[in-house]
Amino acid sequence: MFENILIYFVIIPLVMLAALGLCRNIKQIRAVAVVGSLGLIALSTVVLLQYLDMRSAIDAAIAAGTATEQPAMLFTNTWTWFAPLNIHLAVGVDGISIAMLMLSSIIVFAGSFASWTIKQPKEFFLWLILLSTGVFGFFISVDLFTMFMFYEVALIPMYLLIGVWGSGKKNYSAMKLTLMLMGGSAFLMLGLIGIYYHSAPEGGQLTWNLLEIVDNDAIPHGWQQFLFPMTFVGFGVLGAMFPFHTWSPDGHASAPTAVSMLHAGVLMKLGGYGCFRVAIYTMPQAAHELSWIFLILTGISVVYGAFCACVKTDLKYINAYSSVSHCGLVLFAILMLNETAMTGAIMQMLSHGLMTALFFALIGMIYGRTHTREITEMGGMMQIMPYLSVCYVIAGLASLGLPGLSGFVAEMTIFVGSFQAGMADFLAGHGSLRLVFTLVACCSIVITAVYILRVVGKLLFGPVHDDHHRSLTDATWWERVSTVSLIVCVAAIGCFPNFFSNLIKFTFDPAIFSVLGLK
Amino acid sequence: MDSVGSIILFVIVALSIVVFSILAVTTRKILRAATYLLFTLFATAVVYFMLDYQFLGAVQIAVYAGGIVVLFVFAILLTSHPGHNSEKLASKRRVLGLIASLAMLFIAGGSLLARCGALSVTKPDVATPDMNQIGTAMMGVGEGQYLLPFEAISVLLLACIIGGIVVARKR
Amino acid sequence: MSPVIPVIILALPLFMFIFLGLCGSKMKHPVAGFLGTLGLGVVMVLSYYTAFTYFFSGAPEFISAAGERLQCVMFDQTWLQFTDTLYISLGFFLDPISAMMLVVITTVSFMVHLYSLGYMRDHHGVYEIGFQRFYAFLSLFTFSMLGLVVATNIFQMYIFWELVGVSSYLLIGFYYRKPSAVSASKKAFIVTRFADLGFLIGILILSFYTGTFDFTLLTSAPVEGMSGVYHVDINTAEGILSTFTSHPAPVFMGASVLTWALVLIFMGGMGKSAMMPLHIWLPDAMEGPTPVSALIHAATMVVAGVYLVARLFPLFLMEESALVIVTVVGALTAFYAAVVACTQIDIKRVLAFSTISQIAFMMVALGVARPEHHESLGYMASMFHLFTHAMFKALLFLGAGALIHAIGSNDYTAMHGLRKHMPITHWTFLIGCLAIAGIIPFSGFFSKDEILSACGSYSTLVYIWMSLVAGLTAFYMFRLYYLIFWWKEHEIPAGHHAPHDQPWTMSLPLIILAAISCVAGFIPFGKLVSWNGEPYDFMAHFDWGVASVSLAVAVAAIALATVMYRKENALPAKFKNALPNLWKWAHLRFYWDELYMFITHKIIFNGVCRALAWFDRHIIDGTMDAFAAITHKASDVIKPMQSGQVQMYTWLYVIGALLLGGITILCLM
Amino acid sequence: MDYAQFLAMKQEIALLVVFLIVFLYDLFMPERSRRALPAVSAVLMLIVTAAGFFCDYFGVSAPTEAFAGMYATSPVIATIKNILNIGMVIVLIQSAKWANSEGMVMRRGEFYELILVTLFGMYLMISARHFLVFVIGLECASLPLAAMVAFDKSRYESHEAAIKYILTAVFSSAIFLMGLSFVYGLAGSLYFDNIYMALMGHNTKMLVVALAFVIAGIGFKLSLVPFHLWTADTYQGAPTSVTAYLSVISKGATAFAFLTVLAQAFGLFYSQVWEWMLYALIILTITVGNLFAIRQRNMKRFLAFSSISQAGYIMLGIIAYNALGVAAMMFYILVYIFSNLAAFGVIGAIENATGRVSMDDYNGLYKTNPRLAFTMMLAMFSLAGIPPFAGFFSKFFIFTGALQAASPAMYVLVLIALINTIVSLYYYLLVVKAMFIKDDECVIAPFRSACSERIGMWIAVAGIIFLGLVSPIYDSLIAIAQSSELSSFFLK
Amino acid sequence: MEITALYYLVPSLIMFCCGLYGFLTRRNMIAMLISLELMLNGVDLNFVIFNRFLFPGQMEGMIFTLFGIALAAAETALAIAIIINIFRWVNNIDIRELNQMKF
Repeated sequence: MFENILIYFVIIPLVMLAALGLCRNIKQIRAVAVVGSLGLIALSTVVLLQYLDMRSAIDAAIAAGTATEQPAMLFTNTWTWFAPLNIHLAVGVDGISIAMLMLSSIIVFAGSFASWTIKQPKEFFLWLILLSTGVFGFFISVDLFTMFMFYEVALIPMYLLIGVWGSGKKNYSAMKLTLMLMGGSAFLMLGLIGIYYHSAPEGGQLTWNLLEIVDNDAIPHGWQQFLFPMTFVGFGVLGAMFPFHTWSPDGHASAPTAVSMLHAGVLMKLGGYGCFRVAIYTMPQAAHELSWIFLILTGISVVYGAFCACVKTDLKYINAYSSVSHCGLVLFAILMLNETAMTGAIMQMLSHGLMTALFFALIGMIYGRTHTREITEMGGMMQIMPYLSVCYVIAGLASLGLPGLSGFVAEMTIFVGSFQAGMADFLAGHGSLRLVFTLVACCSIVITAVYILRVVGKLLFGPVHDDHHRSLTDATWWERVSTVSLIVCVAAIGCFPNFFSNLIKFTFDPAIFSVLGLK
Repeated sequence: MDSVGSIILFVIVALSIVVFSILAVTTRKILRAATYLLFTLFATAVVYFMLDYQFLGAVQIAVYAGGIVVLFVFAILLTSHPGHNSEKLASKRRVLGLIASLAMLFIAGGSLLARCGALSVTKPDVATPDMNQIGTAMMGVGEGQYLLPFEAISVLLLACIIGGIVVARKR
Repeated sequence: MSPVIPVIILALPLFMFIFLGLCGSKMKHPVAGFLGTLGLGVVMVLSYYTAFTYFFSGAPEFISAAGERLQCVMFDQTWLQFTDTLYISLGFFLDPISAMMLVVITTVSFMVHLYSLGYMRDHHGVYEIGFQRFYAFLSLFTFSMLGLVVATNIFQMYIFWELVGVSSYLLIGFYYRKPSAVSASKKAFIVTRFADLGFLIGILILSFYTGTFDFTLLTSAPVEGMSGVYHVDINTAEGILSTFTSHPAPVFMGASVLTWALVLIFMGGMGKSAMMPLHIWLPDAMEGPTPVSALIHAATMVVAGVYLVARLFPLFLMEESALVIVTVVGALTAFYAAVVACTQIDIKRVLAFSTISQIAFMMVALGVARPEHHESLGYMASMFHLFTHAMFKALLFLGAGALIHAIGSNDYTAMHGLRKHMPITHWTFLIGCLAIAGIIPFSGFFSKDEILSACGSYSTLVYIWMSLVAGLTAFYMFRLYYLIFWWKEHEIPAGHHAPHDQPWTMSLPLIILAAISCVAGFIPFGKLVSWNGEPYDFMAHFDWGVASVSLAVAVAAIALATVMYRKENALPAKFKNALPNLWKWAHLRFYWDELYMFITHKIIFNGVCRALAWFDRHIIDGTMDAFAAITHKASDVIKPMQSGQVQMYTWLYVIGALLLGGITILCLM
Repeated sequence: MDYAQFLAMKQEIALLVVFLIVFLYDLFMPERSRRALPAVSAVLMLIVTAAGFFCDYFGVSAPTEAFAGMYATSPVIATIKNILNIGMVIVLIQSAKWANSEGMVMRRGEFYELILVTLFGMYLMISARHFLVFVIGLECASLPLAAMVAFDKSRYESHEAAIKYILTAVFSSAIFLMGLSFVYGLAGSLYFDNIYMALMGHNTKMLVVALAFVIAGIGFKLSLVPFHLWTADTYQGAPTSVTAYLSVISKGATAFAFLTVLAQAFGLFYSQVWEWMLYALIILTITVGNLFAIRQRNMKRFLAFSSISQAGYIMLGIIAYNALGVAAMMFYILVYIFSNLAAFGVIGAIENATGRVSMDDYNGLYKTNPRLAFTMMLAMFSLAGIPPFAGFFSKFFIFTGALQAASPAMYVLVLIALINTIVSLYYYLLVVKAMFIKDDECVIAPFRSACSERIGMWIAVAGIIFLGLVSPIYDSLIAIAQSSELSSFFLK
Repeated sequence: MEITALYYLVPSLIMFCCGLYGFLTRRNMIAMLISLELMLNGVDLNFVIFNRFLFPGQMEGMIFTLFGIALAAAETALAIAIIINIFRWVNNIDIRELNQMKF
């Protein structure tokens, strides 16, 4: 079991949990959190490097004629769990999962630093690490059952994290968030079990393994029509798809810093990743036929979230609505069923994960000092806490798509891909829905600029609004570590997008596209 | 073709069952209710006799009429206050009770009527089990023999005795 | 030529930005300023070397044997691959206009760097807060602008297009403590962002049909025998036209798809170049430090739109209607801006409107350029005017900066009669005014004259219209000049120094730019820059008729200005009272800002955003909450079931059992 | 006369032996050693349980019948009895403190005797293949419970609960017997197998009515809506140990017996009649149970409604009507026993220490009694079906079993059930919220719970954590279910 | 005229329904128990009738009735014990006043 490197993504958090149990003071807790998350970063880096090596080795083998094709996933391994139901603990990664794993480990790292001085640290980190166990487990799983299990493992600690360490109307928000997300997973569970029962042709061995399901390609058409919406909505709720996004503003607003970071940065990605990996991967025909419904919904999400963000005055609300908009773009792009757009979607997940985590980290730090998140009650922060303000500007610029930062490359990939898909549809006489919504989604770049600059202008620039704020201090070293690690990643994606794009793109299973006749 | 006598007897018994049942549940005086219950039970025993189940009829009289009703009477005397022995019924409850019991009558009776073909049989002229057979059945383990229930109910009765004592005991 | 120098040209400013951005605050002010200036100086030298090599070395990759100037891709690195054919690369594209722009950008930028060393400190020598940041941003801007002009593909251009937008945002908002600066910077960014939306969609359309972003594949053909070397080829553009027309849906809403694409791309240009109706941000952008206005909002960034159209000129030639739109937009903007400029009080605003007007001139010149009229004289004229305008407008702005620095106010009402106190500023400013007014032999005369003759050969109407605008230009510039430097000087309050000329760091750039404005007109521009690379002998086409008319118009306008504003008199007031509404409308810029405020605030913000936010909180979220409320309500409704009454329990029990049976029976029947 | 047939009833006999030992121990031992009665009974039950697991009950490896088909046992039946035994052990352990408390000493022995007899009744219900045995088992499992509910003599609620319970119980048994008499009238026999054969071809209204009454009668014990109304009052009033016992053991046993009756006596009418009856009942049960649970403040009452809706989920295993469903149901019952007993363990500990049972009393519990709060939280999460706790697995498997049928109606049913899990999550989280998030002036002071209570909770917590993750448990259940005699009914 | 099973079933059913009515309406708990006895008695009668008329060859119904009587006795005894207990507490056996626990 332990020879597979991926399993350590679960083991490390579990070891961290055990170590936390032994901790006696805050220093030890911090040490556990930092060492553990560093370990996760190291692990994901090792996996990345090995992955690239293996891919190129297989490429070479193909060239030499000793191999025929690239496997869809590497590091695959399965261990039987519930044999009668054919449930396995099946792991495997492709470029997308690796990207997500790296994202998660970085955000966990940054989140640990962002919650340096949290009260009740032991419990806090306990839940936080349990949450990340779920996240990592989700990304390495290729078995629908374990995937779903980890998915829910990741959801529930949110309740306590928000409820105990949150602020504002935390009880309401925590409950709403938990219930809505679990509501999504109710649909999801139905969809997944349905997939299981149609995963093999008549008489074949039913399976939960994604790769086998895709290989079998046995889900009858009628069932796809039913199961696709179930799974897509199920994951879509976590992806903040309109109209199931309302947990997001309240939830984020009430959550403590690190939780907002992890939730917006990683958990919401579970939604997008799941939509792609489960809904579309296994049921491409239905995805093709029914995508219009969800295209409309996600297309609305994109602009709707952005418009709503324009009028909010609470920093977290603004960012939460902005997340609705950006995550809407992820789902939107996935539904384009076009390689470029999907690549863009994954990049957008990375990008949004990082920058929104950065945003929430900064908001948390500002809130920790000023004890307000109302932009109307703040102003001129640039004079008071220049470091945080500059980081905020950088995050804002990333969010509004400044070239050189991650948002731009992701959005542009999405727009180019969606436009191609839309025009192809349009010219083939399949209606102009994709095209129209691509253009609508493009408009978000303007609206995003509006709300980002509005915040930056009101919060950071201008005269100091409240003289009490003048005595506040700038970032501490741990806050700097947290933000710098995120900024570096944002810039790395923005400056060297091709590396990430290739990493992601390489692993798309061409089978999907050939089914759809799209490639 | 039944004899007129048996028809008359049946009518009387049936009527008394019906009438005393109704009286038992409508009378205001609780002691009277117990009395009417006794009459009903007697009438039921008569039915058992009519159906040639003498043993059953005897048990009915002995256990039910003799045992249970006496128990009731004791309980009534234990729990009743002088002059407090009549009760008033809320009309709403009565309507609800009537609805439920009429619905029960309608549905259960209807479902029986739906099988009226099979049920329209006269009493077959076969011998009913005598005491000997009953005794064997109670002690046997074969098909149609009831040793297991017999033993089981003994456990149940034991438990009920224990339970009854514990509950009724003052401390 | 090795690609090392181009790489350094791009990398050095970027490095300076990162270096100054990260370490600047730890440095002393002068060190940061000096490092920035030094870096830019090196870039300037390298750019000069590159441009000089391009134009004059005669190397085969730069000029063909027939004397045709070629386009050379110095390097091209894939940056982001979308599909097999569609990819963004970052490269360095050398052709006549990009070489010319290299010179313009680095020159003006260097002047501004130098100038700012003096400008960004007060009279006591104390540096502005954020001085280092200022230099970092200047470097960022220079990097972005250079990247923009040397883009090998339209997406690279878009990338740097965004970057200059952000640099502009940061620099306009440099005085971030001032709410007006903050809102101006926001406005600038959002308006241009809106335009960029059009640009982006245009790119998407174009790239979908053509399958490429590369300029070389859109407008040029490779030169045989050399890799990375191309020449402008109208056949390529025609091929693209036929790609568009042969697609199943060549027409969309009455215009061809190519027109749509080009117009949308031009929309991006309109935003950056402040063409009507997207011009509103530029006047406000004057909230930035004056050197920034000189660099970004006069000389370089705002001409990016012109540059964009010029870059895609062969494609624009394919669609007459697109060029007509360019012409019309340019002509209207030119006139509008000129009229408004006549009424402004803030000297930077006057210059800003003048900039809009002059850029519109360039747009018109491109719009009227046709190969059949003087070998597309307009194209060359536009580029020429871009060049000369950059120099004299930078000069004017820097001069204005010197004035503002001396007086501490932007209003000419606070100035008056400064010619004695500030002779260097006065003379250089005068040269700038003469140049922009088009007085021979200053540079503006030549470039404007070429534009007018290009208009003339295209259409008489445009010619007359643009001549009128040229006259207005001369009028408002000299109005400004007289109001600043003549009139009766103000009393100097006790304890204050009289205004005086600035230190050499500020004066030297003025003098250099003035010198260039004097002589630039004599550069044989047609030999260097033309739409298809073939040298063009301007003098052979020189139309003395046009030249003399324009000169006469300019002189007349100057004379009128002299009469009205030479010294304080009643004429302006009379004029104003004669046409009160016109004056008021012009002064308030024809209420464009109010219109925008109405649309953005009243309609979009209040009407859409607030409505949506309300909808979200109350309808969508309300629905979700309603689920919870309904559940609670349902719980209340069924509460009586659990009444505590055994008889009711059993009643329900019986009814339940009977219903269970009854309904099943009914269903079975 | 072959009295050796009694030897087929190994589990029952083992239980009766335990009963006898307890009885005699209580009768003849001096008062001081009688304090050890809880421990004695728990150890004895533990031995019985262990024997069940490790000795396979001396060979119940194949279906066996006795008394001419009146009684049956088989691996699946033996397993479900074992599962009940486990729960019983925990209940016995947890009840020790209460049983030895001041007011209970007088009735301590009777408590253990009665509880063992009720378990015996449940055994009979499960093993019965004749309705007479079934009825006796049913009564045996309900009547002594009424006495147990009334055990808390010092509390008025206990008596009210008892009278409500016994009146409803007797009433429901009357209805049940009415239905049974109809069945008898149709089939002429009370043997399940004979009924199954005799009813072939019949599909009369009488049968439907009879089935409705039978379902109502058993539904009473399972607390299916609308036959559930006694549940909350009784749970609230009864002593906590009895409530725990009622909510898990009684329910689990009845659920399985229900399946046996439906499959073996009325299996022919699955798709025509009782599938739809159960369909309606499940929806009602889950929904109404949840709706009432939302508004409860008393923890025991709260868990009563929670257990009502849990019963609905258990019924999904019956309506699935396949081996997966049976396995899932057994697993569900097992997990449910552990989760609910963990919750009742905490409630009992707190009640014994402070006498407080309101959810508001739990505010801020985590600050003072973190371990209790944690145990409670695990129980709540497990009941709500949150991974990685066992409840998640049991829910998932029971849905998987239900959906094997693949009929649209089943998908709708499962969807409704799933949506209800959200509601249930809401109220389970309310408890978590009270303990972890809320704060109060009069927080329950820190206290140390009795050793027995701690052992009980530790066992329950271990079960919550490991039952799901350790797959062989479920694997073996499914193997047993697939090989069981019930499987032959599913195929028909 | 012949007296068929159906005729016999009529009084038994009415007895059952009367018991039901009484159980649902009487306030006195003992009266409720009396009604319950009526119901159980009706059921017993049913068994016997079915046995005698339809399946005369065997005696399952009769035996069932026999056991049923025993069960009824046990139930009644226990119920009365509890009722007496209640009476000791509240000095009253009105079922409607036993509603402290509700909702």
